[in-house]
Amino acid sequence: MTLGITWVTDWIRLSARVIAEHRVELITLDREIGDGDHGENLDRGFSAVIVKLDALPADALPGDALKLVATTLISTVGGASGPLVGTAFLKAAQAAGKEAELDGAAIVALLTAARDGVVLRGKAAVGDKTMIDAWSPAVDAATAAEADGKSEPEILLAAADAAEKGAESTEPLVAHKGRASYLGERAIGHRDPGSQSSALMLRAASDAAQPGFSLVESPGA
Amino acid sequence: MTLGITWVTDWIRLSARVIAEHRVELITLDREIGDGDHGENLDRGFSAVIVKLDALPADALPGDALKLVATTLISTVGGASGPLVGTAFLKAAQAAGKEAELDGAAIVALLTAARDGVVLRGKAAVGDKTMIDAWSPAVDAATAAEADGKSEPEILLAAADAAEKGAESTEPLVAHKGRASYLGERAIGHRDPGSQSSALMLRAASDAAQPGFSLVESPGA
Amino acid sequence: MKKLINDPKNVVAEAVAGIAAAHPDLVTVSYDPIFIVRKDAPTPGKVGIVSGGGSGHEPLHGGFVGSGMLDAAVPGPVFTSPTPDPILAATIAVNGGAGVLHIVKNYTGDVLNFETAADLAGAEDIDVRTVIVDDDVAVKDSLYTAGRRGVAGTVLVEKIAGAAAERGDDLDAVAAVATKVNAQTRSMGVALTAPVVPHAGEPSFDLPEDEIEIGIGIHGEPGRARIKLEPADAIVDRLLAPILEDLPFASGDQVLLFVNGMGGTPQVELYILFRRAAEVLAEKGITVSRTLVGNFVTSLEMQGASITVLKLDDELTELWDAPVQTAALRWGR
Amino acid sequence: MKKLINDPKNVVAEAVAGIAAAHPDLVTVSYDPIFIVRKDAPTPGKVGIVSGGGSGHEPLHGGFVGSGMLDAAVPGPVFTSPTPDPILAATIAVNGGAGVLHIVKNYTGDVLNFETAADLAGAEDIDVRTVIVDDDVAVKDSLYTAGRRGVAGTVLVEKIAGAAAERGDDLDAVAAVATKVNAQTRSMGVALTAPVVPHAGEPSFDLPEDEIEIGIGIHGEPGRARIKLEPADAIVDRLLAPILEDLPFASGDQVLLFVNGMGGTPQVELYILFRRAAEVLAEKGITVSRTLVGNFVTSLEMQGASITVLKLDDELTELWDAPVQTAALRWGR
Ligand SMILES: Nc1ncnc2c1ncn2[C@@H]1O[C@H](COP(=O)(O)OP(=O)(O)O)[C@@H](O)[C@H]1O
Ligand SMILES: Nc1ncnc2c1ncn2[C@@H]1O[C@H](COP(=O)(O)OP(=O)(O)O)[C@@H](O)[C@H]1O
Ligand SMILES: [Mg+2]
Ligand SMILES: [Mg+2]
Ligand SMILES: [Mg+2]
Ligand SMILES: [Mg+2]
Repeated sequence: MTLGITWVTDWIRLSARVIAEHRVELITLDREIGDGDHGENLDRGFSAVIVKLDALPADALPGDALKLVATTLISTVGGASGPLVGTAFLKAAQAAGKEAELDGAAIVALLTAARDGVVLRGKAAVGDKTMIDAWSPAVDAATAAEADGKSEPEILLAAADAAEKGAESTEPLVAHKGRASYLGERAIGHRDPGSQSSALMLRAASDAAQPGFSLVESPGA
Repeated sequence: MTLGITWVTDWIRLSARVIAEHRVELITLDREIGDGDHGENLDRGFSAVIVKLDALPADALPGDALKLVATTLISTVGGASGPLVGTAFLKAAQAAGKEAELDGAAIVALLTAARDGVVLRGKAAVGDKTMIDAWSPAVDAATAAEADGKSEPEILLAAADAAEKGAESTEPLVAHKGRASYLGERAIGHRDPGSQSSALMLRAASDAAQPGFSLVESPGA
Repeated sequence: MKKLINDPKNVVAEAVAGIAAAHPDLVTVSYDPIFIVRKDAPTPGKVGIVSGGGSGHEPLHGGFVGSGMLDAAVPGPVFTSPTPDPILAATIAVNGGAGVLHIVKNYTGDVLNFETAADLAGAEDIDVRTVIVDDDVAVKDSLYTAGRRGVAGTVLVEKIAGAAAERGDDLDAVAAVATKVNAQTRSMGVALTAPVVPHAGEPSFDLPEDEIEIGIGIHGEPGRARIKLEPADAIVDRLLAPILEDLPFASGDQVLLFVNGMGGTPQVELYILFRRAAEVLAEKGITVSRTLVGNFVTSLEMQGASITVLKLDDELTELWDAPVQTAALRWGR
Repeated sequence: MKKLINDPKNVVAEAVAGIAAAHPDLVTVSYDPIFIVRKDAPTPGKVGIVSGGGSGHEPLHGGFVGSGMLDAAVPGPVFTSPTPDPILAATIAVNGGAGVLHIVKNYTGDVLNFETAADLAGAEDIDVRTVIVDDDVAVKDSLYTAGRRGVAGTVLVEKIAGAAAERGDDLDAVAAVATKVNAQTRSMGVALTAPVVPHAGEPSFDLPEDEIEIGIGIHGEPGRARIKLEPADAIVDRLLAPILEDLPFASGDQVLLFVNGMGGTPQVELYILFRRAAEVLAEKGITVSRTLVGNFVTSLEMQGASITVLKLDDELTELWDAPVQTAALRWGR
C-alpha cells in the first residue's frame, strides 16, 4: 500500500489541526526557554497553509502539496521555525519529485531529505536541543523499519514514536542552538518546543497514513 | 497658667514625632484620594524643623520658634501642604508677636490667625474637605472655651477635640479643593489627609500644654 | 515594588546628576537647591522660561531645557511640587533682564509654591509672569473643584512659549502666546495600572486585572470613572469625545495631535491609539497637520496614555516648527 | 494582561498605520507585505540600509527610518522575525543602484529569514551585504550557543552606518563601518519584570517580587542569572564589569555611553543608572564623550534597562554627530 496525495493533504490538514490544538502548549514550552511564540508562529503558518490548500488543483502530486506547504510556511511563519520547518517541507517536496505514489523507500527518502535540509540551514546536531532531536531519531527509525520490510503506515508509526521519544529526550539537555542556548544550564528540565511540534507533525503523518483514517474523526485529536 | 517657649518647642517636637509615627497612615489616606505623599511631605518638613530647632537661641520667643517652623516647612515640604501649613505657622508667629507668655486670648488669636492664613492662601471653606475642616472647628471651640474662662490647657484640649471631630467629619464629603476635588463622588468615604495631620498637630499642641507633660514619655505617643 | 534606584530619598538628586552627566552640552545642574538650567543661561535680553513640578513625569520638565524651549526646570520630590526656594533660584539664574515666565501646571501645590517664588522674585526686581496650564477635560472647571489639571498639554505650551521667547518676543507676548496655547489645548488620559511612588512602595491605587481608569491624572490619582477594559479604538473614542466637544473642535480646524505615553505603555500601543485618533479626526473633517507621539509627560511606570489636541493657527504652527534643542525634543538648528 | 490594543492579530498592522499617520513627513508604509520605508526612497546612488526583526522593540526599527539612518524597517510579528517576503520587498524598494546593507540582530530566526531574502534579492541583481549585530556580553560566543545576541547596540550600528551611507560611502565601506561599530560595542541588560506578548497574554517569565534577571535579552527570554534585587549602583556595577572586561575597554578610551530603557522603566531610573555608569567609567579613566539615554530598544512593557558602551574613534564620532532625521533620533540638519 503506497501513499499518495490523499495522505499528504490529510497529513497537512491534520498537522494544522494538531498545531492549533497544541498552540498554547507550544507557546508555554517556548515561554520557558525561548520567547513564547512558537505555537503562535506555527499556527499562523498552518492557518495560511489550509487556506491555500483549498486552491490546490485536483491533479496535484504529493510534491506539489509539500512545496505549497514549504513556501507558505516560509512566507508566513518567520522566526527560526519558519525557515527551518519550511526547508524541511521544501526538501521533502524535492525528494517526492514527480511521483504520484510513495512507497516505503520514498517515504524514508522524503523524511531524510527533510531532516538534512534542517541540518543544512540550522547547523544543529542531535543533542543540541532542537527539532533535530525529533527529526533524526524519526529518520533512523523509519530507515530501520523500511529495512525490516515494514509497510508504509508502520514506517511512519515508527518515525512518529521515535520523534516523540526524541522530543522527550531534549528535557535534560542544555541547548546549543536557537534562543534556548542563551539560557545555559537554565534550559535543563524543559522540553524544546520545536522538537515537540516536529513530533506532533510526524505523529500527524503517521495517523494520516493508518488504514481507515478519516479527517473528520481524527484519531490524533 | 500662661504658655511660653517651652510649650511651643514641646509642641513642635511632639508634632514632628507624631507626624513621623503617622507617616504611613497619612500616605495611605492620601493614596486613596490624592497622590500618596502627604505623610512623606510633612515628615520631610518636620525632620528639617527639628534640626533647625536645636540651633534656636536660648532666649527665643514663641513667635521666633513658630516663624522658624513656618519658613522651614515652606522651604522643605512643597506640595499643597507646604505653603498652607507653612502659612498657618507664619500667621501664628505674627499673632504671637514679641510676647514671651501667651494667655488664653493670645492662644485663641494665634489659632485664629493660623486658620485665617490657610483660608487666605487656599480659599477653602468649611465643608470643602480640606485641613480647614479641622482648623475651623478647632478655632471655634477654642474661642468658646476662652469665653467660658477655661484655662490655656483646657482651651487647647477643646481645640484638639474639635479638630479630631472635624477631620472625621470630612469622610462623607465630596472635596471642592485640592487634589481630591478631581475625584468627584469617589472621594466620599475617605478622610482628608490634611485634616487628619492638622488634627494631629493640634492634639500635639494640647498634649504639650497639659500639666506634667514631658517630651520623653509623651502622652500622645 | 522593584525599582532601579538606591535610597528612595536620593531619587531626584541622583537622577538630576545623571541628567547633568548625560547632557553636558545642553544643561547645567544646581544641587542645592536642585534645578536644571540651560548651559548658557541667562540669555541677555531674552525672556527666561521656568517650569517645574513634582518629579516622576520625565522627560517633563528637565528634558525640555535647552534652546527654543525652557531655560530652567525645577524638579520637586516625586509627585510633589518643589518649594519656593529652588523656583526662586532658577528664576534668578535665567533672568536675562527681560523678565521670566513661570509655566505652572494647575495643582494647588504647584500654584502656591510658584506664587510664593514669584512674590520673592518680584522683591528682587525680577518681572515674573505666570501662566497656569489646565488642559485636562476629565476635571470639571467649576467652583467646586481646584479647576482643571495641567497634563500633557504642558509640553505644547512650553515648546511654543520657548520658541516665542527665542525669537525675541517680550514678556507680555510670550505670556500671551503661552496663554493662547493653553486655551486651545485639551487632553484626557487613561490608566491601565497605577504608578508606584518610591517612598510609598505600593501602587497609588488598586486596579483589578480587567479594569481601567478613565480621566486619569499624572500623579497616580484615580480617574473620574473606572470601567472594564475595552479595545483600544473604543478607548480612543471615549477620550476624544470630551476633548473635541469641549473646545469645541470643528470641521476645517487644523490641529496638532499628540498621543502621550504615561511611562509603562509600549510604543506599539501608542501608535495604535494614534491611528484611531487620526481616523476619528479625519472623519470629522479636522486636519491633523502636526503630530507628536511618545512618552513626554509620564507618571513613573504607569501603563496608560493620554490624547491631546491643540487647535493650530499660522502663528502657533510656525512656533511649533521653530528649532528646538533639548534632551527630549529636538529639531531644526 | 491589559493592553491598549484591538485584536492581538492586528497589533503590528495597526501600529504601522499609526506610524504612517504620525510621521508622513518621514516615512511611507507598505501594508502587504508590511514594511516602513523612507518617504523619498530609493535614493539614487546611495547605499540602502534595511533592518528589521520582531516587533515589540519600538522605536527599533521603524523609529529609525529617515535621512541619515535606515532606508527601511521590516517589522515582524511581536518578538518574531519577519519572513523573507517583506524583507525582499523592502530591499527592492530602497535599492538606489548602490546596493543594500542588511543590519540583522543575531537571532537564528532573523539571520535565516534575512539570509533567504538576501538570496532572493541577489537573484534580482541587487547587491546585498549583511552585518550581524551581536553586542550582548551576557551570552557567551562559543560553539555551544547561537552566539551573542544583538541588543541595544543595534541603534548605534544603524545610526553610524546610516551616516556613512548618507555621506556617499559605497556598499563595502558602509558594511565595513557597520562591522566596526559592532566590533567595538558591548551591552548587557537587566529585567525587573517580564514583558507580556499580546498573543500569549501572560508574562514571558515569572519573577518574584524581590528578584531580578541579569543578562536579559529583549524577547522576554529569561536572563543568565536570577538574583535578589539590589541598589541601582550595584546593578550598574554588575552590568558594566563584563562589558568593560570583554572588549576590553581601557583607560584613555573615548566612549559613547548608552543607557537604554526596556520600555517600562521610568526615565528617572535610567538617569540614576547613567549617573553611576558615568562615575565608574570616569574612575577607570575612560572618557564619556558621547551619550544616549532613553527607550530605544525595548521589550514591550518590560521594566529594566541595558548599558551599552561603544569605543569611539574620530571617524565613528564624526558619523555619530552627523545629522539624522528620524522619528526617534533627530539632530543636525
Ligand atoms: N539552529 C537550529 N537548528 C534546528 N532547529 C532550531 C535551530 N534554532 C532553533 N531551532 C528550533 O526552533 C524552535 C523555536 O522556534 P520559534 O519559537 O518559532 O522561533 P524563535 O526562536 O525565532 O522564536 C526551537 O525550539 C528549536 O527547536
Ligand atoms: N486649597 C486648599 N485649602 C486648604 N487645604 C488644602 C487645599 N488644597 C489642599 N489642601 C490640603 O492639603 C492636603 C494635601 O497635602 P499634600 O498631599 O501634602 O499636597 P499635594 O496635594 O500637593 O500632594 C489635602 O489633604 C488638604 O487637606
Ligand atoms: Mg520562539
Ligand atoms: Mg498629596
Ligand atoms: Mg503631591
Ligand atoms: Mg520568536
